[in-house]
Amino acid sequence: MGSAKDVLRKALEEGRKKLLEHEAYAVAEAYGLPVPRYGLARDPDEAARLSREIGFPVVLKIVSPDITHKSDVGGVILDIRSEDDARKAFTQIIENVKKHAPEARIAGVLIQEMVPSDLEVIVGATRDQIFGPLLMFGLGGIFVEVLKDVSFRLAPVTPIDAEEMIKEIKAYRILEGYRGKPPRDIEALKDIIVKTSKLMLENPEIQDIDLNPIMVFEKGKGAKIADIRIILRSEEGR
Amino acid sequence: MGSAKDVLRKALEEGRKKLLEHEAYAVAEAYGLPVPRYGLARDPDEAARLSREIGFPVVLKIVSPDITHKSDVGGVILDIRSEDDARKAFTQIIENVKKHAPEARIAGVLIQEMVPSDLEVIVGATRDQIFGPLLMFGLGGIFVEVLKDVSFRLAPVTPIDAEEMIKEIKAYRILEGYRGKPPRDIEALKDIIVKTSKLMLENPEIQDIDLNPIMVFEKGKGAKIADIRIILRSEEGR
Amino acid sequence: MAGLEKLFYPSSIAVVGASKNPQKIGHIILKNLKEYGFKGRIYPVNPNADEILGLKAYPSVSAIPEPVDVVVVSVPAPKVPEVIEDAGKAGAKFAVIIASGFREVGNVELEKKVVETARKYGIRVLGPNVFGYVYTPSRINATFGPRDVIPGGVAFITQSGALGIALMGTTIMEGIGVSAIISLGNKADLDDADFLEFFEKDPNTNIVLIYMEGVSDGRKFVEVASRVTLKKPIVVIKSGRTEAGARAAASHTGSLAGNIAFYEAAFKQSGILFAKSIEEAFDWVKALTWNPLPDGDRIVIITNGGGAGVQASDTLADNGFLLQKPPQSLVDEIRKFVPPFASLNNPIDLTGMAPTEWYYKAVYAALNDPGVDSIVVLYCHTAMTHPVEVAEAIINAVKDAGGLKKPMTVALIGGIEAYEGIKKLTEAKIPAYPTPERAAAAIATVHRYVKYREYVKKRLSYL
Amino acid sequence: MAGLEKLFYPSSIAVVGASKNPQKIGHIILKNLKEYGFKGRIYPVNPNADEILGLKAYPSVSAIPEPVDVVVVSVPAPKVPEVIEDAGKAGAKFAVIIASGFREVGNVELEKKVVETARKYGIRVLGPNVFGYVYTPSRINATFGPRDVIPGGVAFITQSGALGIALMGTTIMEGIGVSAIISLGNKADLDDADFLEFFEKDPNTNIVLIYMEGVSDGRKFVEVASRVTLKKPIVVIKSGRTEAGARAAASHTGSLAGNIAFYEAAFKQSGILFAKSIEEAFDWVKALTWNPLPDGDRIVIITNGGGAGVQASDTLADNGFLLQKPPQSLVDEIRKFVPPFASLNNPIDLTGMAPTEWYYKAVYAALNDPGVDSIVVLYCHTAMTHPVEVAEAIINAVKDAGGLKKPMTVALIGGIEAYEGIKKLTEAKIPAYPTPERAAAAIATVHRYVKYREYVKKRLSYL
Ligand SMILES: CC(C)(COP(=O)(O)OP(=O)(O)OC[C@H]1O[C@@H](n2cnc3c(N)ncnc32)[C@H](O)[C@@H]1OP(=O)(O)O)[C@@H](O)C(=O)NCCC(=O)NCCS
Ligand SMILES: CC(C)(COP(=O)(O)OP(=O)(O)OC[C@H]1O[C@@H](n2cnc3c(N)ncnc32)[C@H](O)[C@@H]1OP(=O)(O)O)[C@@H](O)C(=O)NCCC(=O)NCCS
Ligand SMILES: [Ca+2]
Ligand SMILES: [Ca+2]
Repeated sequence: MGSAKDVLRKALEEGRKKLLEHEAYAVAEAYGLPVPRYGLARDPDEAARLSREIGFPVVLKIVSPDITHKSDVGGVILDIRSEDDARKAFTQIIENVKKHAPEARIAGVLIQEMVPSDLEVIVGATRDQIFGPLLMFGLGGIFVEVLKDVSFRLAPVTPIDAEEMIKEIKAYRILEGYRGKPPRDIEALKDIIVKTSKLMLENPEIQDIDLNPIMVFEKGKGAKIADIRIILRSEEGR
Repeated sequence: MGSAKDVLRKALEEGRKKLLEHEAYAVAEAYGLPVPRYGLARDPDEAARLSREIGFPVVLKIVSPDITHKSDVGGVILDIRSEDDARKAFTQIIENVKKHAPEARIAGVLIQEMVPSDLEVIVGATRDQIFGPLLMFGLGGIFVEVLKDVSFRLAPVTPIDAEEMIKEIKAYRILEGYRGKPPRDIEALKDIIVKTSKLMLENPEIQDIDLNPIMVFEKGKGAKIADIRIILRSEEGR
Repeated sequence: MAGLEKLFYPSSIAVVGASKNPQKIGHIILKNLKEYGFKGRIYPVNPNADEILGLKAYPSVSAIPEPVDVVVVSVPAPKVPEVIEDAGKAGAKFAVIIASGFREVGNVELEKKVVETARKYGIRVLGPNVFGYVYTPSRINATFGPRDVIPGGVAFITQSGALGIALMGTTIMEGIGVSAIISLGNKADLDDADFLEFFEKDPNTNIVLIYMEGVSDGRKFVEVASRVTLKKPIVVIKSGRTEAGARAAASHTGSLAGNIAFYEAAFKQSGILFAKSIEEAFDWVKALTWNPLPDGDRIVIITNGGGAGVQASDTLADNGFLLQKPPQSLVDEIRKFVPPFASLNNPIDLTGMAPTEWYYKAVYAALNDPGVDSIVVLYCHTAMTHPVEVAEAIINAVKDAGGLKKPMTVALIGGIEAYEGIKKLTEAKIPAYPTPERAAAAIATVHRYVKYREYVKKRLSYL
Repeated sequence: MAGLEKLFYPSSIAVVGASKNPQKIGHIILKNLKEYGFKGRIYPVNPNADEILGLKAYPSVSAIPEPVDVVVVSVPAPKVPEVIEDAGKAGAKFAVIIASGFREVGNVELEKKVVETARKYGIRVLGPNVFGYVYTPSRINATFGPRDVIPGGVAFITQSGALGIALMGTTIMEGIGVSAIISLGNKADLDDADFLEFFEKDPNTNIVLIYMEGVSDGRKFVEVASRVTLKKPIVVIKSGRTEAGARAAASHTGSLAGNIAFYEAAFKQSGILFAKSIEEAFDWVKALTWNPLPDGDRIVIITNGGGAGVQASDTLADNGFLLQKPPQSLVDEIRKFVPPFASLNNPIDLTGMAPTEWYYKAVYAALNDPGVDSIVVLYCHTAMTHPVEVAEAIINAVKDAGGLKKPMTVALIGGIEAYEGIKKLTEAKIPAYPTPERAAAAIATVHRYVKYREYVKKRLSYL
């Protein structure tokens, strides 16, 4: 947990409201959340080396405190399968970003294990004036965005709270599996929720956490976070 | 409508409970339902000719009164883009079927326009002892199969009934469109429902109709049936 | 198919199995018939008596000097076929068969025999296994239930016997006036659709309430019910609303447990108001039978307690109705007497200190304001006022405004005094309830009926 | 934080603003306090009088010869601070501030002043803007609502004034005995959590009912409520259940419209029974306060009408409870007297012809059968029996079985006689309702509480 506090302190000292992606992964990792293998590359060679260490395929994502929608500025390249391609992708990303967001400060390019596509879910956390830290769960994509099929629980979220909130969503039966698709690893999901709850409770500096998407594999094979955002509280006590 | 009656009569005379796929398309077409371009090929040359006339890409599907799950016996080949491939696919399908279902009687191979993938919905019809012919609607795949998110109306289903039953499903908002996906052609869907209702009412020989999936394109671009089943009533008045 | 006129406007009614023994059902039916005031001729039929309750008794229907329109049959099941045979020969038109012991206990043959015999003679059968029927315009109470049903506009059709006869008493206690009460029983011949056709045209009926276990011809039901909905609302309580309940119902009636989703579709397409409980159905019936229909959806809530106002707002939202700001004209009118901090955004909160007179003024103003389509009046019994006086103020406001020109429901929340106030409003035919949620749900249903009716009209125009 | 003992077990209560004028709230409060039988010392405080209602009056709290535990303040808002100052000097512990005109009308400063003055002297404040409070074990009725609240186990906490005071009357009419009634008003100091902590340990309270508009510290509420749930159920009516209602509520109370989904999460995690209407809440409270908890979920329905049985089955299914076949021992027992065709699969249908005695026998057998965890008794008023006699039969069966050893609810369906029967059962503290759905929903809630309690226990074991 010490490393989480360090990351948060650094960001606050630098006046940042948002953690950079690799910082967010570090904080999550410190709480035992299943993050993809990752590293921050500052040049094409480092990109190549990190991608070899992580193992192919990898994705490359721009890391900048000034960019929110990475894809919109050509800041994401998926499915890189060789060191050479990693070098090329690094260079391409820097070019794209310089073109579309010339003012953005660049911290580097995140090299991240490409999480295999599977059932997507979302786990979020926020801090409410009346209820304090709350966790949110829902299936990814249209289920949360369009159908608003989500459940909430107050932190601390215990394993049975996590189980209840997962079963509560209208689309729950999809997690149970169906013709051609075995059941998903609901235990791994519960674990993510419980740990995110702990992370929120122990770090009042954090205002919002967004784990979206989390890929959930079949029962016994776990789940893995594929993208992460952590927003910090502003001085005014937002 | 005369042609629909002819098709039905022929099937009943031959003692069949199920229409062959091209027959089902013919019946649907007679009622103005948006079917893909299709033709029945009895040899590889005919397959090539039909696929050229229909326009690439096409799909090829075995047509046999004895086969229900065409994919399971290797009886479906998708995305054929040339006459030569059409010939090869025809031969391949016949081989597959002869291997996996040697007893099956083969009427031919359906050459069908490959409907572009889009939002899938299901329109079904059945005959109930108390309520007579009924229409069913739902979004395709997991929405109907797993979440059982369906609506029903008794035939005759008028345009406003069709509108209501579409709006009634829990996942309706997906049809209205969302970030990155404009609204779907709900008018075309209503039209399919109304016409299927008419088809059921005017043909008491039919016990069930399954239009699954129907691809719904964006508003103004219509919808198209990609697969169809029509089951006839048995003598015992099932 | 002959109409039901002779059932509802008979010149004569015979009660077969009427008995001098006051414990017997036949006796109770005869007594109700006589005492409720049927003006036509009543014939007890019983070989064991010359006279029962002052009425000359006959040994058989055919012994009666004139053909009888309606024959109520209260003899045990095995004896019913011979009674029908005899009644048929005597030219009877309708047989109301009280006895149980037919298809509902597995005796399909006996029921078939009765129906065939009746058909031979052109007799229409109600039942068997019924508690009788009521038609207040003809002062007919041919049941063994409570005698003093209140005349009014509600036609109540019930497939359940014990529950139905108990609910006869509920209509009386709730002050709900009925035109008819029909016990359908086993529906061996006459069914819901037959009666709906009659009530569609019946000027004495302005709403139909059905306790339905199931129908056998769903298409016919939708067709007939749709026509009725164009003129008057239909409220249905569907027994076996869930799969578990449907299984229980099927074992109870011995009939097919139809797919509940199909019933719901049928209800939607015929514009039927589908009630999920007995209380809900009766609440709606009250609001629909005594109220006119609204011209629009501008519902205004008047309350003396913010909490009650929110409860009603929540309920309206559940029903798909969002409150709008009241018309400025109404706000200006009420601002003349309420404290300056009173919230008038809808709900209109007269505050807990509101005296009785403010209720009169607010209700009167709302009734007269053309920008208000319907009104929900909520009253919390506080020390300042008495519910009976508030009820009287509301009644006077309605009277002075020329009657209920727009729909209104009232909630009086409190103890025994509030209960007394509700009774007063009920006597004045203003729908009143003990909680804000029930009053709000009831007004919402009146609005919903208007939409359903428009829907059915539009739907039928396509056919 | 000092406890609330002196509020509930005071030696003395002063009523400031008590008046000889019977119209004034201060007078009504003094009268209720005296007549309801508070045994401690009661001090009217009013410079304009020497004596009110036979009690010696004082010009100020500090003029009273002893320190007073509770001071009820019924003077207009602007005068309240000086009264608190004086009470503080006199050593009072609690101030119950009746007056409105504080934060709820925008007067935040005045409310702050009152709280600061009270804090200076260590006085805890209830309110302002309340109708008072009740604690029946101490015979305290310090409200201007109805006097004759019935003593019993329900603690009713309400954030709504007018609605809350009206519901005081409802408890009386429904026969629901209360331990306490707390009007929270503006919650400037004491709030829901403070009272929950008291009621958690109060042996005189076996259930808490809350009418809640909102809370300010949701985490503390969940923490405290969870501990209460382990011992006794909490039923909450949440005003502003929908977005529209929440907006209305916020404008009414001037507070934050919290996210309703968060409230629902909080309720689930604290095992709270979340009622969607006032009627539902009171129905549940009755069933929970008079019943023991079930040992399992084998619910048995006993009815004399199939229709009523199906209505109850549907409602149980809605609540997540599916009926199982009754134990063979019970079936054998009942088969001894019912007709052979009677369906005993659950519901147990005694048939419409069932005499009163069969109800006694069936209920007695079910109470004694170890394979039955709870019972829903349904009765449709038919000509055969009288509801009051059936009520008495049920009461006798319970008595002869040694009391309500397992939870039971009853529905008596009918007219005025059924209403009388319900009153009889209520007097005997057997939860009774006019419809099968309400009886079924109430028993389901008793079962749900057991599950919720187990859940909270398990949840807390992780923390
Ligand atoms: C119909 C029913 C009430 C008859 O029961 P009952 O009155 O005890 O039957 P009885 O045999 O005594 O017959 C009634 C009278 O009719 C007389 N009777 C018998 N056969 C007769 C006939 N063919 N013609 C005329 N009278 C006849 C009997 O002599 C008797 O009169 P009495 O008392 O003067 O001797 C009973 O069989 C029954 O079905 N009960 C259940 C009804 C029910 O629940 N219906 C559904 C309600 S929802
Ligand atoms: C609190 C309230 C009831 C007082 O109204 P009121 O009784 O008309 O006020 P009055 O000014 O007459 O004061 C009451 C009595 O206290 C006396 N009084 C005034 N100041 C006093 C003081 N400092 N000490 C003692 N007595 C005092 C008055 O002289 C009067 O007595 P009297 O009739 O013998 O002359 C009123 O201001 C109010 O707020 N009403 C709304 C209450 C409410 O709705 N609460 C929420 C319920 S849910
Ligand atoms: Ca209030
Ligand atoms: Ca019945």
